[in-house]
Amino acid sequence: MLKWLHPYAKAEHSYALAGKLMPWFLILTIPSFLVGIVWGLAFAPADYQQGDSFRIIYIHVPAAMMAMAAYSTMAIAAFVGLVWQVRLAEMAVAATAPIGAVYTFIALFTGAAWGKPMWGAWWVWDARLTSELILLFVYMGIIALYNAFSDKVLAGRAASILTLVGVINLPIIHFSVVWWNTLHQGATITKFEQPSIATEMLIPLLMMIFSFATFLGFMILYRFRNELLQREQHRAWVVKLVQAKQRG
Amino acid sequence: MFNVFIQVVRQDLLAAFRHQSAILNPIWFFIIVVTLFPLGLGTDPTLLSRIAPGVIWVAALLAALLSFERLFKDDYIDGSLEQMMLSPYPLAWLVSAKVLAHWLLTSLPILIISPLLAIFLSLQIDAFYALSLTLLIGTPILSLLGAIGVALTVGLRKGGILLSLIMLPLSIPILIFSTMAVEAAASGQDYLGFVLLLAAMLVGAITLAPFAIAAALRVSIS
Amino acid sequence: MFNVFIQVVRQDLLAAFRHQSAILNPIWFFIIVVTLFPLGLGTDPTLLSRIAPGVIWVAALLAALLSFERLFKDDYIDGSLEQMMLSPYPLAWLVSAKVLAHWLLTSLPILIISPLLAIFLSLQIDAFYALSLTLLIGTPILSLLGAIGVALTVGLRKGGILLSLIMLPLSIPILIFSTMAVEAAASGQDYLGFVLLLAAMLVGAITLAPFAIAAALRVSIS
Amino acid sequence: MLECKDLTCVREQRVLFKQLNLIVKPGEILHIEGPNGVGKSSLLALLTGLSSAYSGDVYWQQQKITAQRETYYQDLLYLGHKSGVKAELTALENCQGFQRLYSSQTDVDLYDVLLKVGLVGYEDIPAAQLSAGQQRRIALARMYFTECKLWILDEPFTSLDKEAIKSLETCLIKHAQQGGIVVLTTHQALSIPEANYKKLFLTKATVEEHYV
Amino acid sequence: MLECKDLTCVREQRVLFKQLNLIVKPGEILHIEGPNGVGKSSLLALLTGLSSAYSGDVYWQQQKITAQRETYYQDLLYLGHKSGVKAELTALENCQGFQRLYSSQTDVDLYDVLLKVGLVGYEDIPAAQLSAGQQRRIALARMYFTECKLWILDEPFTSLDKEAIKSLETCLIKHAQQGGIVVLTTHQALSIPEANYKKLFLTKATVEEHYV
Ligand code: HEM
Ligand SMILES: Nc1ncnc2c1ncn2[C@@H]1O[C@H](COP(=O)(O)OP(=O)(O)OP(=O)(O)O)[C@@H](O)[C@H]1O
Ligand SMILES: Nc1ncnc2c1ncn2[C@@H]1O[C@H](COP(=O)(O)OP(=O)(O)OP(=O)(O)O)[C@@H](O)[C@H]1O
Ligand SMILES: [Mg+2]
Ligand SMILES: [Mg+2]
Repeated sequence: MLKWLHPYAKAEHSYALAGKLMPWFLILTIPSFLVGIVWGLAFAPADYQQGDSFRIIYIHVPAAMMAMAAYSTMAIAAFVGLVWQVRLAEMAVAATAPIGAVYTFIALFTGAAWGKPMWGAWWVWDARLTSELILLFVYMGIIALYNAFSDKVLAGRAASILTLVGVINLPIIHFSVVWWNTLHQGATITKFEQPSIATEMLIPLLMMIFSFATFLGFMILYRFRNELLQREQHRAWVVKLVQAKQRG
Repeated sequence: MFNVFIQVVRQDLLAAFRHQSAILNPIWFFIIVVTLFPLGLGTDPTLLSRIAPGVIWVAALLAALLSFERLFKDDYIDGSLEQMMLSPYPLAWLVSAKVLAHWLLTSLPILIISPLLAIFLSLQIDAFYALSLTLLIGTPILSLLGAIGVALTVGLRKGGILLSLIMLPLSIPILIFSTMAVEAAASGQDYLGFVLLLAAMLVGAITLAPFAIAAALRVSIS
Repeated sequence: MFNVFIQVVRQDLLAAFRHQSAILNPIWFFIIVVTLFPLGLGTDPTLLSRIAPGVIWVAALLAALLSFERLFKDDYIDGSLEQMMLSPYPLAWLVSAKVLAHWLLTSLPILIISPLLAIFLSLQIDAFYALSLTLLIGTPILSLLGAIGVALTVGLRKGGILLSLIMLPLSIPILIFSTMAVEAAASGQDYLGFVLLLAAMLVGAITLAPFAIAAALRVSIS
Repeated sequence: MLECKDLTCVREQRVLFKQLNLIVKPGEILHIEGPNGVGKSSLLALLTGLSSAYSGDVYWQQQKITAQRETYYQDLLYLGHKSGVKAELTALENCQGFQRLYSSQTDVDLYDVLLKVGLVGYEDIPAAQLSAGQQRRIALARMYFTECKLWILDEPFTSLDKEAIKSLETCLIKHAQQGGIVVLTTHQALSIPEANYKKLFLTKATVEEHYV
Repeated sequence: MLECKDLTCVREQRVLFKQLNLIVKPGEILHIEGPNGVGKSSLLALLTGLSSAYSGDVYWQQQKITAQRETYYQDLLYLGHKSGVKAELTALENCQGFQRLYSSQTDVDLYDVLLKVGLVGYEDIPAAQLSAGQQRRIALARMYFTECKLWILDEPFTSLDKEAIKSLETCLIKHAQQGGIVVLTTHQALSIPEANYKKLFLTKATVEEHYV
C-alpha cells in the first residue's frame, strides 16, 4: 500500500499525474453530458404521472448521488491522510469539500424546485431532505474549519478529522427513506433486482450520472492542483513551473 | 493511572465550584430557553405538550453548546492544555476525564431538573420517562461529540460560533432519534428500538471519541 | 470626533473580515437553530407556520447572545478596552461605535437571510413583513441591551452564561411585543401599535444605553 | 506635574500601601521598584484612574484627575501588562488604530515608525502570528508618534531583546529631556542619566498596617 | 542526552532556521539567544514535540521522540510563555495538580515548596487575584518537586523580581549539577558557572534561504 502510494506522495509527481488525468475526465464528461441532457430533456418519454416536471430527475439524482460520492471520497482521503500521514491526501480533502457542497446545493435546489409541483411545497421536513440539508451543513463546517486555520497543513489535518467524524451522516442519508416512511422516493434505480423505471428514461439518467461523476473527478483534480500550487508556491518545482510558463 | 483520572475530574469540579455561577448557569440558561417558548409561541397547553420534547431537547442541546466553549478554552488560554499534552499519561485518557467533568457540571443538572420543566410544559408521564431516558443516554454523546468540535476549534480566535456550526449537524441525529422516541412514547408505542440505537451510538462514541479528541488537540495546539 | 467613531467601526469590521468566518458564523448558527426546530418538533406545516415567528425570534436572540461575548471580550483580553477607557474621547461615544459594528456584523446578515427561512417554515407573506420589521427595530435594541450585559460581565471569567442569564430576561419584552406583532399580522390585524412601541424602546435604548454601557465598563475594569 | 497625596490602596481588604505621597515633575523618569506582589501595578492603575483609591487623590497639573478625565487622558499614554494589540490586525493596521485614538497629527509616516520598532518586513502579518517580542513591539510603536506628556508603563521591557530595550530606553530619555514625564515599573536595571532618574522603592506594608 | 538533527522550521512558508544540529548532554544548561522573532519559542516547541518540524528529528536518549512520546514526557518539564496556572485555583491547589501530573512522590511537602517560591501567606488566594510575578512563581513551583531530567523553559524570568530570579538560577544550576539538562531562552544575562553553561545564538535565515 505504502510502496504504491509513495511516489505520488511527492507533490511534483502528483501534480504531473493529476495534469495528465484531467483531460481524460473532461473528454469523458462532455459527450455523455451532451447526449444525456438532450436525450433526457427532449426525447425521453414524459412520465405518465408527473408529466414533464419529472425531467428534473436528470439533474437532481446525479447531483444528489455525487454529493454523497464526493463525501465518500473525502472520507477515504481523510483516512489515508491521517493514518499514513500523507499530506497530499489531506489536501485532496480540502480540494473536494467545496465541490461536494455545490453538488449538495444543486441537489437541494433541484429537489426543492421539483417538490413544488409534486408535493405542493418548496420544502417539507422529510427525513431525506433533512439529512441532505445536514450534509450541506457538514460540508460548510468543514470548509469553515479549513479556512479558519492560517497554517494550511494543520487546516488540512483538522478538516480530515472532522470529515471522518461526519461520516455518520452518510448511512443516515442513504437509509433515511428506508427507516422512515417519507414523501421522498425510495430507491428506484439502485435496487438490485429489475430497476423500477422505464429503460428509455433510465439510459439517459445513467449517462447523466456518469457525466456528473467524471466531472466530479475533473473538478477534484483541478482544485487539487490549485491547492498544491498554492501551498508549495515557494518550492523550487513550482517556481520552475511558473518560469517555464512565463517564458513559453 | 486511575489516580490521574480522578485528579483531573476533581480539579475541574473544584475550579467550577470556586465560581459557583459556573454550576448554576447552564441550568438557568436551560430554564430560560424553555420558558421563552411559551412566551414566543402562545400558551395553548395542547400545542405546548406537543412541542415540549422538542423544545426541551433543543434547549438541552443549546445549553450544552454554550457551555462547550469552556471545556478546553480556559485550559488553552492558561497553558494547562499544553501541559496536559506533555504529560506522560495518554492524552485520550486525560481528555476523557475532562469530558466526564464537563458532563457532570452541565448535563447532569439539566437531567435533574427536567421533571420541573415537564410540568411547565404539560408533558405526560410516559413521554416524560422516555425524555429522561433519552437525555440520560443522549447528553453524554453530545458531550463527547462536542469535545471533538471544541478540540478542533480551541486554537482559533472566534472559535465560538464555528464550534456550533461544526457541532450542530453532528448532534442532529441524536436529536432526531430522541424526539422520535419521546413521540413514540407519547402515542403509546414501543420506543425501545430508538433507545437501543442511542445506546449503541453512546458505546461507539465512548470508544472512539477520546482518540478523535486527542488527535484534534494535537492539531490545534502546535 | 466623528472620525474616531468611524475608525472604531472600521477597525472592528476589518478585524471581523480578516476572519471571514466571523461574518458567516452568526448566520449559519441562526439557520441551524431554525432548522433544529422542525427536526425536533415534527414536520406538520400548519404547526410550523404557527410557531415560525416565535422560533425565528428565539433563534435571532440566541444568535445575538452567542455573539455578544465577542463584543468586548477580545478587547478586554488584549487590553484595547483599557486603552479605550483612557482615550480622551467620551467612552459612551466609542462604545456606541462598537455596538454599531457588532450589529452590522451579526444582526444585519440575519435580517438579510430571513426570507429564506420564512420559506423553510412556511410563513405567510404578511407575517413575514411584520417579522422583518420587528427584527429591524428589535435587534438594535437587543444589541444595546446586550452590550450592557457584556460590559457588566466582561471582567469575570466564565462570563458567558452569566451574560445570557442577565440578558435574556431583559430581552423578553422585545420578544413578546415582536411575536405579538407578527401574530397580529398573520391573522390580518393591525400591528402598527406594537411596532411603534418597539420603535419607542429603540429610541430610549439609543439615548440611554451608551451611558449605561460606559458606566458598567468603568465598574468592570478596575 | 503628576502628584499623589495620601494614596492608600486596599485590595480585597488587604492594605498594599498607605498614605503614599509622590511628585513627579516634567523631565523626570520615575522608576517604581519592589518585590513581586508589593503593589506596583496597582499603584499605576490608580495613577491612570482605571481603578479608584481607597483614600487619597491623584493630581495632574494641580487638579484632581477625577475632575478632568478628558483633559487628563489627552495627556496620558498607558501601557499595562496587557498590550492593547489586536491579534487579527496587522502591525500596520494596529498602528493606524493607535494613531487615530492618540494623535492629532494625521501625517505620521507609519512605515517610519515600524522601522523604528524593527517590524519592517512583518507589517502585513496578523499580530497573532508574530512572536511574543514582536507583539510587544507593536504596542510600543505608539510611543513614537504620540504627543502625550505623561507615560505610564507597566513592565515595558517584557519579552524585548537587548537591542529593543536599548532603543526603548533612548526613547524614554528623549521624552524626558523634552519635558515629558515617565512613570514605569520594571525588575531590570536601567541605564538612565542621573539627572532625569528617580526611584521609588515600594515595600510591603507591615503586619500592623495590614488592615485599615 | 537531547539531540536534534537537521531540524528545519517553517512557519507560514517562511523558513526560521535550517538544518539545525544540536546536542545537549547531562549537566549542561543551554541558553538559546537571539533577537525577537528569530524562532526561539518555535525551536522549543519542536523540542517538546508540541509542534512537528518541517524536516529533521529530535532525539532523546538516542531515540526519536515521536516514537517514544510517553517515556519522553516522563522526563520532560516544559514551561512556555503561558504558565499553566489555573486562575480559579489557589496556589496550593495548583501545586497539588502539578504534583499528581508530574511527580510519583506523593509525600512532597507542598508548604515547603510554597515557602521556596515565596508564596507563603498567599496560599489561599485564587491565582487570578495575585500579581503577575506571583502567578509566575506558582508555575515555577513545579521545578521544586519534579523528577524530570529535561527542563525546557521559555523566558522563565518574565515578571520575576531580582530575588526570585536569583533563586531560580540557583535551582537551575543545582539541577544541572545533579545531571539534569536545562534548555532555556531569555533576553536577560545569566550568571551561571562556565562549566555547565552553553550558548546558542540563533540568527535570522538569509533572504535566499527564506523559502524551502
Ligand atoms: C429538496 C428536496 C430534495 C432533496 C434534498 C432530495 C435528495 C435526494 C437524494 C440525497 C437522493 C439520492 C439518494 C441516494 O443516492 O441514496 C435523491 C434521489 C432521488 N430523488 Fe430526491 N430529493 C428532493 C426532492 C425530490 C423530489 C421532489 C422528487 C420527486 C418526486 C425526488 C425524486 C428522487 C428520485 C426519483 C431519486 C432517485 C432515487 C434512487 O434511485 O435512489 N426528489 N434525492
Ligand atoms: N502562531 C504562529 N503562526 C505563524 N507564525 C508564527 C506563529 N508564531 C510565531 N510565528 C512566526 O515565527 C517567527 C518566530 O517566532 P517565535 O515565537 O519562535 O520567536 P522568538 O524567537 O520566540 O521571539 P521572542 O523573543 O519575541 O519570543 C516569528 O517571526 C513569527 O512571525
Ligand atoms: N485582581 C485582583 N484582585 C484582588 N487582589 C489583587 C488583584 N490583583 C492583584 N491583587 C493583589 O494585590 C497585590 C499587588 O498586586 P500588583 O499586581 O499590584 O503587584 P505588582 O507589584 O505589580 O507585582 P509584580 O511585580 O508581580 O507585577 C498582590 O499581592 C495581589 O494579591
Ligand atoms: Mg505588576
Ligand atoms: Mg518567544
